[in-house]
Amino acid sequence: MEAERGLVRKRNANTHPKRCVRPAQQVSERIGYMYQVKAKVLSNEKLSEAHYRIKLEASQIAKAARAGQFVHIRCGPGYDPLLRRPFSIHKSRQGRIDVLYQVVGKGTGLLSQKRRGDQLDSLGPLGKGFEIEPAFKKIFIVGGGIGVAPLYMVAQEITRVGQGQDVTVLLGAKNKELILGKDEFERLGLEVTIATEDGSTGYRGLVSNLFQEFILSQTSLSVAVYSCGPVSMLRKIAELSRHRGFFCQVSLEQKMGCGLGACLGCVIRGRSGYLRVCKEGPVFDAKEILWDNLGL
Amino acid sequence: MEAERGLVRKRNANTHPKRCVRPAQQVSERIGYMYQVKAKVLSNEKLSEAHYRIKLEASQIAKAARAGQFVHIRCGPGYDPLLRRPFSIHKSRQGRIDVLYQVVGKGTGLLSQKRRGDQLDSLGPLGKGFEIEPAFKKIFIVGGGIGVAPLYMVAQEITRVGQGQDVTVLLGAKNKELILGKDEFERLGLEVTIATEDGSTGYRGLVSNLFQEFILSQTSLSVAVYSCGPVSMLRKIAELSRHRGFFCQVSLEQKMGCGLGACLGCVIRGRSGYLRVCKEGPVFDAKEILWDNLGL
Amino acid sequence: MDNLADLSVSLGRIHLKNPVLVASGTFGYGEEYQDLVEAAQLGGIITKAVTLEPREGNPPPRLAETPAGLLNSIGLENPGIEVFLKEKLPKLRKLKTRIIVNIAGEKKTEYLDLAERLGRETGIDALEVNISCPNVQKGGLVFGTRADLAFSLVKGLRQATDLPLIVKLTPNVTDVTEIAQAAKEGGAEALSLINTILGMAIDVNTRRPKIGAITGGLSGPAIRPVAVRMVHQTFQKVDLPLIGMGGIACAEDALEFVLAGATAVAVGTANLVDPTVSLKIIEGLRQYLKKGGIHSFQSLIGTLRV
Amino acid sequence: MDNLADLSVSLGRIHLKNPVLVASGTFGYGEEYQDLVEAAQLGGIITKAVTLEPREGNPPPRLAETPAGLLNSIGLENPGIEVFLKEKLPKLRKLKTRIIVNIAGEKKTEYLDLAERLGRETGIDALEVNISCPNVQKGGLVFGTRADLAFSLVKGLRQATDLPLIVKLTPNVTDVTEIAQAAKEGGAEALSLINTILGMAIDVNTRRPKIGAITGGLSGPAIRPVAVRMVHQTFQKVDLPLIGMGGIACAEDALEFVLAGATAVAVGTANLVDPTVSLKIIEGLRQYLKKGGIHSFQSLIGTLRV
Ligand SMILES: Cc1cc2nc3c(=O)[nH]c(=O)nc-3n(C[C@H](O)[C@H](O)[C@H](O)COP(=O)(O)OP(=O)(O)OC[C@H]3O[C@@H](n4cnc5c(N)ncnc54)[C@H](O)[C@@H]3O)c2cc1C
Ligand SMILES: Cc1cc2nc3c(=O)[nH]c(=O)nc-3n(C[C@H](O)[C@H](O)[C@H](O)COP(=O)(O)OP(=O)(O)OC[C@H]3O[C@@H](n4cnc5c(N)ncnc54)[C@H](O)[C@@H]3O)c2cc1C
Ligand SMILES: Cc1cc2nc3c(=O)[nH]c(=O)nc-3n(C[C@H](O)[C@H](O)[C@H](O)COP(=O)(O)O)c2cc1C
Ligand SMILES: Cc1cc2nc3c(=O)[nH]c(=O)nc-3n(C[C@H](O)[C@H](O)[C@H](O)COP(=O)(O)O)c2cc1C
Ligand code: FES
Ligand code: FES
Repeated sequence: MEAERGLVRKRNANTHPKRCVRPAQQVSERIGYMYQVKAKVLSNEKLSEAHYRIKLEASQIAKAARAGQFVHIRCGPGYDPLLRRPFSIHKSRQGRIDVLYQVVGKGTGLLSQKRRGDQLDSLGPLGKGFEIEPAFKKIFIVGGGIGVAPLYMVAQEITRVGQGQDVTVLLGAKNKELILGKDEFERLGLEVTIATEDGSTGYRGLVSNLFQEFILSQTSLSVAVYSCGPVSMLRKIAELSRHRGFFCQVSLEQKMGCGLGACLGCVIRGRSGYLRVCKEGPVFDAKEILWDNLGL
Repeated sequence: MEAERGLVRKRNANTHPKRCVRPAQQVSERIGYMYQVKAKVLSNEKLSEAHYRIKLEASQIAKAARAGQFVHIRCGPGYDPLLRRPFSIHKSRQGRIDVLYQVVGKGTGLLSQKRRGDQLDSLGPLGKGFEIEPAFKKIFIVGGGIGVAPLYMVAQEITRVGQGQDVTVLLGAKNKELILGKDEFERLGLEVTIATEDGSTGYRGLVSNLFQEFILSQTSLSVAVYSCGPVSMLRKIAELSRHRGFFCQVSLEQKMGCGLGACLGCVIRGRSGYLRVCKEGPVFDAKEILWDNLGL
Repeated sequence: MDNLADLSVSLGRIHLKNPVLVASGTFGYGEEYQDLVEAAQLGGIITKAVTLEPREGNPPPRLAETPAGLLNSIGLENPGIEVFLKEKLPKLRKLKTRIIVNIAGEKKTEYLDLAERLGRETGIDALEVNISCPNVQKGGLVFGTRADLAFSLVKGLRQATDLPLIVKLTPNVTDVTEIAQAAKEGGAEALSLINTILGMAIDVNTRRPKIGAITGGLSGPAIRPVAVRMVHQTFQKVDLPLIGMGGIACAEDALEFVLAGATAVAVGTANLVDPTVSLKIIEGLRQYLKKGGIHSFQSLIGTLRV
Repeated sequence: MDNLADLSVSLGRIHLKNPVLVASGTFGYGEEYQDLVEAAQLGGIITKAVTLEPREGNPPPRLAETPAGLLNSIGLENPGIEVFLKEKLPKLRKLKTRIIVNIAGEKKTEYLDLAERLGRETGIDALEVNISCPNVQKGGLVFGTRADLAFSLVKGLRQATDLPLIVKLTPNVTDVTEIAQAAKEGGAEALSLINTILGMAIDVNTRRPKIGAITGGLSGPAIRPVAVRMVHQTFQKVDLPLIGMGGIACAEDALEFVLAGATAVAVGTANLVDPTVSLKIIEGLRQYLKKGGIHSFQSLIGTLRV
């Protein structure tokens, strides 16, 4: 792994010290600091028909990453596809990050062909992550499909900082084969309930409906909901949460350019105006979002 | 390997017979017939710092290929690079073809990353090859650098149809490490003389100068010269040959579009007007070429 | 042909069995691709430009690749109308598809002459009038960049021949709809858009242009967004059937043009990348109709939801 | 900086330590990239457009990728001149690089107002007058497509401020040199070309435009050949220093513009792809000079061999 910033510095080694180069310890302290690195692929594993897990060596990003943040990865060498692709950081530990991804087009197709030892130009960690508040008594983690990706770190953080809150993990997918990450949550000691659209395992139906059933019996007012998945699902979760007065955070997607707040390309509609998914998000308070007219 | 023509036929299997679909035996008889196939990569071996040999399963192309013809290969999946890349057919036998190539840019860079089992959309055999005339008493085969690629099949053809002509193979390169294909000619029972620019092996200097020395002592008037390499080299070979009245054929390059004569993009200047490298060439009678103003 | 989906369309008087044509200059006169593409499967062939006199074309190099694009400067190389009529047309006539002959010239009289002579022949379904080629030194392009000249040229042609006239527009203008409207008023039966965008590339090592003629025409996927936009604009303002082209390389690309308002499409540069791409696009359109439960292709035209 | 090669250039009164700028709208107001790019290493920063009133910009989606290109329709979202002066400019002033403020408006008076107010501030090296943004419903673009309007706007601005005026031209015209000449006559000190090319992309499944505002501006490597051609044409006809932009993503790309006649270059879309690309381009230019034994960058300008 070779940091761009290091590179840039080296080229100018014979000149006066550069402001953009900061000593390592300062860096790790700085919240919201981002890095551009050539991350080495450690493995790239096929998990299902459409899903992969790629492990990347990227120590600075791994160290700085917070639950809900993302990395912006250049998937190919040429100009087609041109832009980077954003992916939630699924896990980060000991100098490496994991990304869970679904192959849907050119960029993710190229990514799926990467092999151990390849290098990926990666920018991160980017964006505003989930606010993990240990104060809540009851926590729901609700993931739909590939939307489970950023939620593992939420669970991890809660089990780390929390005081034994009641945590419920609900995961949904089309069918049994497409359920992702169940084991990982369980290894954190959390109980996971599954919903599949075809009923091949667990609850038959949408995970948002499963969530609705779960909260029927919920009496506590101190409830936080962390969710990621398709917009239709998030919208439902957001509505149910608003109704019940839950604190609800959702991770949203939009076509992305720079990923760092400069191009104003990735906005969605919020109550206070347009919000940049890469900067004000990707995690938003569900109440801030104008669900009727998101602009996706 | 899956032939495009086969594909197209299948789609229309339920309709009247198509003119473009001909029974196999007719096909193999037809001179100049070309195929578009998904050629399977059998191996892709690095030969030197810059050179590779790729072996492709492409039975129809292999069967139809003549010395000096080329294949037009799509090196990447996207639109950057956009066009196919032309490569001489180095060898063809038993349903497969070999290509020798040098990595110089995007297309060849992508090609060098292909691995066994990958498929390459390949069009060929294309172009007009060398005219191998068994009537000549003395034959020179002169290759510079990667220009050796199309010459092996010339040697093969001569040893097959010839009546024990005297064949001299001259190969040039920058240095010893970059000499390609020597063994292959020797396995045909031919003697190979090497020229290197740095003198690291064989004659020190350009292969065109080596050729000049060889023909000094040449008394026969029945001489054919087959050559491929950098333009400056070919020009020299062509001039020397013209001077001595040798029959001289050279394989030329030009930026290529369709590869099959339709776009008129690949012309060079010939005495009789513009000549399409993909159709009238890539092998030309050296006398036909306007060397002063090729348009490369 | 699959009976489920009706791919046929009408471009004014020209009826096509399917909406996929091959664009001028990228498919020769139909011979070169015969090993791989059966012409009868295509909606039609638009020939390489024909001029009155033979033209040897521009000095090489004539091609330069750019990101997702191709610069070309063929310079209308062609054997001239005499040879075209004697050697090319008889072969074209035998192909069971529509034959659209692309004509180009430097002066108005050349266009009129060409139209008259081609009008006397059988086996030609329409003329595509290239008023937009950026690769000839004089003439040509200027007709395509000025509405008044375009109008008078097309009007003259309308009188010179009964053949359907398709006017091919250049994108190198401030407002393509203005030229489109002028062509319509002159008597065009359909419009082709777009021709190539004037471009240039430089070899920074030799410091010379990568194209012998210095500038060339940019085509290929790179220009598709510009072409789709121009089809959309023209569809909204000018009531003529449109042939959309510019960077089409798959069925989805073709559909972008159709939704934007094109009645038919032409595949150009993509033929050089994949000679059988036009057949794949026809098949892809068929699949799209099938998947969407759409019975007639014609019903898709201009159905962009804005 | 490496002392061997002198990369400095002069754009009229504006002296740059090196010829690499970052293009308007792709580098914010300089803050966003600060973790990765030290502004002091750049030739200068051209800010995101500033308008008189705050603008919320166009409805999303605002971006769509196309082959080697990007369609955008940000719609000049910006906080307006008040906030710019209060919050953005103080930070920009501290960066040790040239600051060029891009201004845009719908009416002439808006441009004049902006110029006057910015002219009273310190720390601004020049104004880049965006008469070419295709993403605003009214105004804006029209100045860039008509020579008479461009002339009168620039002339007015010339009287409103002493700041050097760089006029940014649109490629969406028949003859860019005509507008260039008008801008010069109005008093422009340099020209930027090109802005984005108007384009469009359609999602064939939803049948809706991929951009919320229907059309957007095409940028990125796809448009480079068009941009290089326009710089070449303008360099030959109009005697003003040029800032070349459009698809620059590496040093070779930048050099194409310089050989074609650009004094400086601006990197736009490539910043989104690789935030440190501008620094790599500066380094690449240095290498090119070194390799070629060229001592001054300035001596390269317009040295295309035709
Ligand atoms: C903050 C963020 C985090 C994400 N995290 C993950 C993740 O952890 N795992 C994962 O698999 N995916 C994630 N995505 C979605 C992922 O970025 C897209 O699937 C990917 O960019 C598609 O690229 P492609 O080239 O394969 O598809 P394309 O060929 O570009 O398009 C294929 C389809 O994907 C959609 N798409 C393309 N780009 C984006 C984009 N930037 N955002 C949303 N949709 C897009 C297109 O509309 C189209 O329908 C995330 C997106 C965002 C914005
Ligand atoms: C008939 C023919 C047969 C050939 N046979 C062989 C062969 O057997 N082995 C081999 O290694 N090479 C061969 N070449 C050359 C080979 O086609 C080019 O090296 C290749 O196309 C470069 O592609 P690229 O994308 O790697 O380079 P690019 O990135 O496109 O360009 C890199 C350099 O290569 C040059 N180049 C690009 N395309 C061509 C082209 N079509 N023809 C000539 N030069 C080009 C460019 O000018 C540039 O200097 C042949 C060329 C022709 C025309
Ligand atoms: C090599 C080449 C030759 C062309 N020759 C002609 C021509 O003779 N007449 C013409 O009207 N257009 C000609 N064109 C333009 C194409 O017909 C088409 O309008 C343009 O290339 C855009 O479509 P594309 O992007 O699919 O190629 C030519 C294009 C190319 C690439
Ligand atoms: C996201 C985005 C926003 C832009 N915003 C502006 C702007 O506010 N003002 C302006 O003059 N140009 C704007 N541009 C145009 C660029 O400055 C540049 O002229 C154009 O993109 C071509 O260069 P490129 O291909 O390197 O991006 C914008 C371009 C992009 C991609
Ligand atoms: S992607 Fe550029 S601002 Fe969000
Ligand atoms: S490459 Fe098209 S004619 Fe030769």
